Amino acid sequence: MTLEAAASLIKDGDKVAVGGGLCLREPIAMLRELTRQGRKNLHLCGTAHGFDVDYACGAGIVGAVEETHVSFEQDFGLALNYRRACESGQVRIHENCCNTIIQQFRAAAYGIPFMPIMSAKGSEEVLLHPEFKHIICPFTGNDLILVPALTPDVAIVHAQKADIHGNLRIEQPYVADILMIRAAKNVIVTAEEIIPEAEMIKLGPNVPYYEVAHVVHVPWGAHPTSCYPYYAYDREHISNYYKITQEGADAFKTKYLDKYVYGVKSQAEYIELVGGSERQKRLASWKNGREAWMELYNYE
Amino acid sequence: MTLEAAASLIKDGDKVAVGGGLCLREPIAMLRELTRQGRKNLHLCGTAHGFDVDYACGAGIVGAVEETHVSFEQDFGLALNYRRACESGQVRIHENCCNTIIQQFRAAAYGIPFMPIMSAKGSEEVLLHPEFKHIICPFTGNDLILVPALTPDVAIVHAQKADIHGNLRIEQPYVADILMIRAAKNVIVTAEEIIPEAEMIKLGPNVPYYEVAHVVHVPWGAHPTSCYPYYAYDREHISNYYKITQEGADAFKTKYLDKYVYGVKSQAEYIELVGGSERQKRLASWKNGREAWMELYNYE
Amino acid sequence: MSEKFKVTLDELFTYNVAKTIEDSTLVFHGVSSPIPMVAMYFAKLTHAKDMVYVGGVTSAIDPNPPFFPTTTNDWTMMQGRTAMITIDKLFDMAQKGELHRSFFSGAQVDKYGNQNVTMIGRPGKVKIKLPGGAGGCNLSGDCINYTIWTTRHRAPTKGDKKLYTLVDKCDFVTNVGHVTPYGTREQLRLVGKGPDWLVTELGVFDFDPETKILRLRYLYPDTTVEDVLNNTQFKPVIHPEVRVMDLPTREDIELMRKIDPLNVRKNEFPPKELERPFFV
Amino acid sequence: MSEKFKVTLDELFTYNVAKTIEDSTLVFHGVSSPIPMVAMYFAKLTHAKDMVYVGGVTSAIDPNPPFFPTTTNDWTMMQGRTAMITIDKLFDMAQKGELHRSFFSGAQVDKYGNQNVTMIGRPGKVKIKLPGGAGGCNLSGDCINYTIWTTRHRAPTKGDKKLYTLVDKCDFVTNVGHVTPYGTREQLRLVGKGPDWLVTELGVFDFDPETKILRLRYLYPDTTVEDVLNNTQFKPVIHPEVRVMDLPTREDIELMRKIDPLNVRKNEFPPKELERPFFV
Repeated sequence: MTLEAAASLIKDGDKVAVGGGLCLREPIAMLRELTRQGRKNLHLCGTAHGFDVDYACGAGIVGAVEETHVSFEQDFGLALNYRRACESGQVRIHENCCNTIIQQFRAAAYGIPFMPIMSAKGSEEVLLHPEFKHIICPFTGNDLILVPALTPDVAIVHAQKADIHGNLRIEQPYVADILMIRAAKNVIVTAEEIIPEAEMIKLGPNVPYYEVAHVVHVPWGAHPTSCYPYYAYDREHISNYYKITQEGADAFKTKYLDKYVYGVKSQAEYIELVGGSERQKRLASWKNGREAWMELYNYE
Repeated sequence: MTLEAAASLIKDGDKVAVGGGLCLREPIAMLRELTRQGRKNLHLCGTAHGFDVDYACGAGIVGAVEETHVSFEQDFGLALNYRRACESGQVRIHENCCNTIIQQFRAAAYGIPFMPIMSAKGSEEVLLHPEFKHIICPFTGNDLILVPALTPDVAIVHAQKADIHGNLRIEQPYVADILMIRAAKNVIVTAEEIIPEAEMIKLGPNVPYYEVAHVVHVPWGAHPTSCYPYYAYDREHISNYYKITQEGADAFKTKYLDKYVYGVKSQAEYIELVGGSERQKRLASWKNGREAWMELYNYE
Repeated sequence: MSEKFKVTLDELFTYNVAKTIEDSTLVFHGVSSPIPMVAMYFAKLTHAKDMVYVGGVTSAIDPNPPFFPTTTNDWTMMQGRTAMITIDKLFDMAQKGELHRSFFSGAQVDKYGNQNVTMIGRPGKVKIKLPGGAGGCNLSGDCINYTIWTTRHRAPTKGDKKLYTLVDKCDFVTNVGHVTPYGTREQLRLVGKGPDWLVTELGVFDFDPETKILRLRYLYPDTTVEDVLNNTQFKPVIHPEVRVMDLPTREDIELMRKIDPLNVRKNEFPPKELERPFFV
Repeated sequence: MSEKFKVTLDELFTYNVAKTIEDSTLVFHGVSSPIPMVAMYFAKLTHAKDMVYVGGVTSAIDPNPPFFPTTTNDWTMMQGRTAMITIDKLFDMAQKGELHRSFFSGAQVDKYGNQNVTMIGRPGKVKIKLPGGAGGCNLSGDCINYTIWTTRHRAPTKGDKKLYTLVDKCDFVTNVGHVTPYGTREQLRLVGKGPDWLVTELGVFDFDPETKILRLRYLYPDTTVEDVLNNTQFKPVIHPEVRVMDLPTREDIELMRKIDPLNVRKNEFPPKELERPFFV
């Protein structure tokens, strides 16, 4: 299946669980394709994220965000596209907390209507979730919050390895990906590598084929976030991206979207645009030892 | 730590989660040691079991059974020591169902008072569990059974490999062991092999050291159940055992307990008694291919 | 091939169980299940090649067992697998409505398909402690459909009474059929739709859509409606087109013998039943 | 060594955070946490060798990171580990009461230790959308104790008013301190006992056992009680024995610089603060 065809299965308004987290293994090629296809009003959900959600907010494809954190951490700071989208009201804020949303994914994965949690009491995050219920625990008498199953319409995940049947080998950290896959109605995977079934079986898939609806081969599908062992995160690209977001929404459109998204027709073109084989070699150089690895975080 | 010292940490009346299941990786050496120490009234819990529970009922160390199934499957049939203990009232019957008890272990492992389940409604197994509660689900209006956290006082597990810090490498099938370990207050592991920490780290432990209180090196600690890849299950020993149980409780004491439990002072002596290195070689012969493996199930 | 080929009851029986499995479904068997073990692998190799085959208690996905062992929790059942899952995940899948079929048996099966694997007698007055249902109590509620099998339909006479397996009412309901002591499946809002087939050594049943009572569909070449009625405590519905079952081919049987060289499928039968002669 | 050894604020600060970690405890840091990252590994290598070190968002157990990266979800944080767990399991451990310490910050921290990482403004009237608490809302309830840190205690003046980080009342409570808008921790029956330390660039606080209000315990060599009061919107309790903090040794600082060659710990500070001269 092509990336175009896979992306076309995601509909305006869908609740989309986004794999990876922060700087790691985010399905960015899929988000770019959704942008080119003009998708609108996606409801993103997941744990602690960064580039993906900020990008998608800047690209205008998002209507609601139910993540637990969106930033470039202390490396660059606040996620500016995300901020603008939240502050303008373009994006509805359903901020969640990591364990809460994990329990909501668990409930969906387990086929039960809710999970009870011990925390979140006292926090105002519950104000952003009128769907939560309280009960008095019939066993302990404690006040408990019941958080409902969160069933994404689709989970989009970038995996290191897949075979053509959909067996996946995702490397640690899994973040919430394996859980999201079990929770979602539909699972679309971009994979860095497609390997023969026999090799997959030898490695031992951690997601079995019948849980995955579609697999697309997309090398560098997580760039500019990392997809170890293939590539570290592209701090130079992200630094440039961040500077553009500092210039405002219009600059983001003309300097980033027009160039890196609308300006390319394929993943191969994108790879060339962001530096081609030279860049690929550089981001794989973390394997050459501590100094080389540090250098990738130290380019400025 | 010695097996004697480890077993002495388990108290009369303790709720004990027993690892492995049916014919596989059951902590039998630990149960023999508990017998020698005269432990009484243990409350065993777990999923589908066989030799272990039947043995422990015959040895008189059990007061209640909260397993989901106890038998020798179609190989030999009903577990006769277990039957006698249940039918005489010596053992209280808290029979459970696999998903129910898994959810109860999950609740304990997750630190929550209960889990909701969708099933068990309509079954009379709930009559054996007055501790279960019903609620009307505030999300769906469905009648749900809430099953409380089941927190074993101790989990006893036989692992393939451990290091001295308590990192474990348990091979598939895990049965409920990894979950029980997370649910229990205290975890005592007998290990087929103690390996150096560096080797364990290379393999990747699936239970980290801080979850395990005590590790004891007990080769053939699961015999006569299997502990692959070291040994298949000892069908000949179990066949002999089964014939003795058919003769009644007294025969079981004189012909089995006096010989294999009270009559040996150490695991080394036990191994000699059940056939020594010849037997060890035979039960390892499953590795020699299909014919050799079949032979182990076909000795009669 | 015009020569007659002799087959045994266990083979016809296992074939009947295999035929309850549809292609492209996700299927699991539990403990103490030699016949479902063989039937599932047989189905996967014949008419249900796209079945997701959860190889029993080890929860291996699509194994190719070198032979079937006398227990369900053995490394043989993990050989040649595609992937491993864990049992907790298997139960999640069932609870989520993703497990299409499983297989349950019972010392008693009642007219609505409830099964007793817990005790003859009642709590506090246990006459015979049975092994227990393992996952059956949950899975009989959760999996979309399931096949019941028993090799002990034929009711022996003890003194002046017959000891039925197919009883009007179970002493104790472990696994739930269509109408339970606490209501119908619909009233209970269970996830699954309940048992749809019962295979015995005397016949093959489905359920009457109206009454939800077991309905005789197929006979063996050597059994009659009367045999069935004589060995059943309740009065089953008789399908208007009840007939002898479709028989396997010689190739089917040769395949079955090849995949089950230890003949574990025969372990479930009283020896006398295995003497019944059949030819295909 | 009698010569004076120059150290910087980030080093004293990180040392203070490290000292809140007791030996033989299980400790985790979340996202956006350069200082806790360095402090935890420093503690593990010095006074807390038997600490179970959950290496941040990757959930590696006892890693030996070759250096600290500028993000918490990087393979550097998995190097040299003993084992891996998954984040859902980490949260289970917390909910079960097994996580002894974590570290949280906030754009606002109020007198009871509540923190705001969600928004300046209120739902529907968001002035500044902050990044969100990640696991903080849950973990601040569940983990036994936690350390709050902020490098922005010093309140800048904007027009005629001061912009406080240590506020009387948070605009929005994300992570829970001792007294929340919905009651005390005891009333809410939370699993954990709440924050026990706050480290800022002006001082180190614990909580007054009676009032549960932040209590100044230690000053930096260059700060005074007045500095603290001038930069705090509420009136903190002043410990009767408030004094200058214990300083690290030269060896401590050399170790810290060695394990953090990219100086990620400095990223959290306004550049001017890093010019404050300290000597040990």
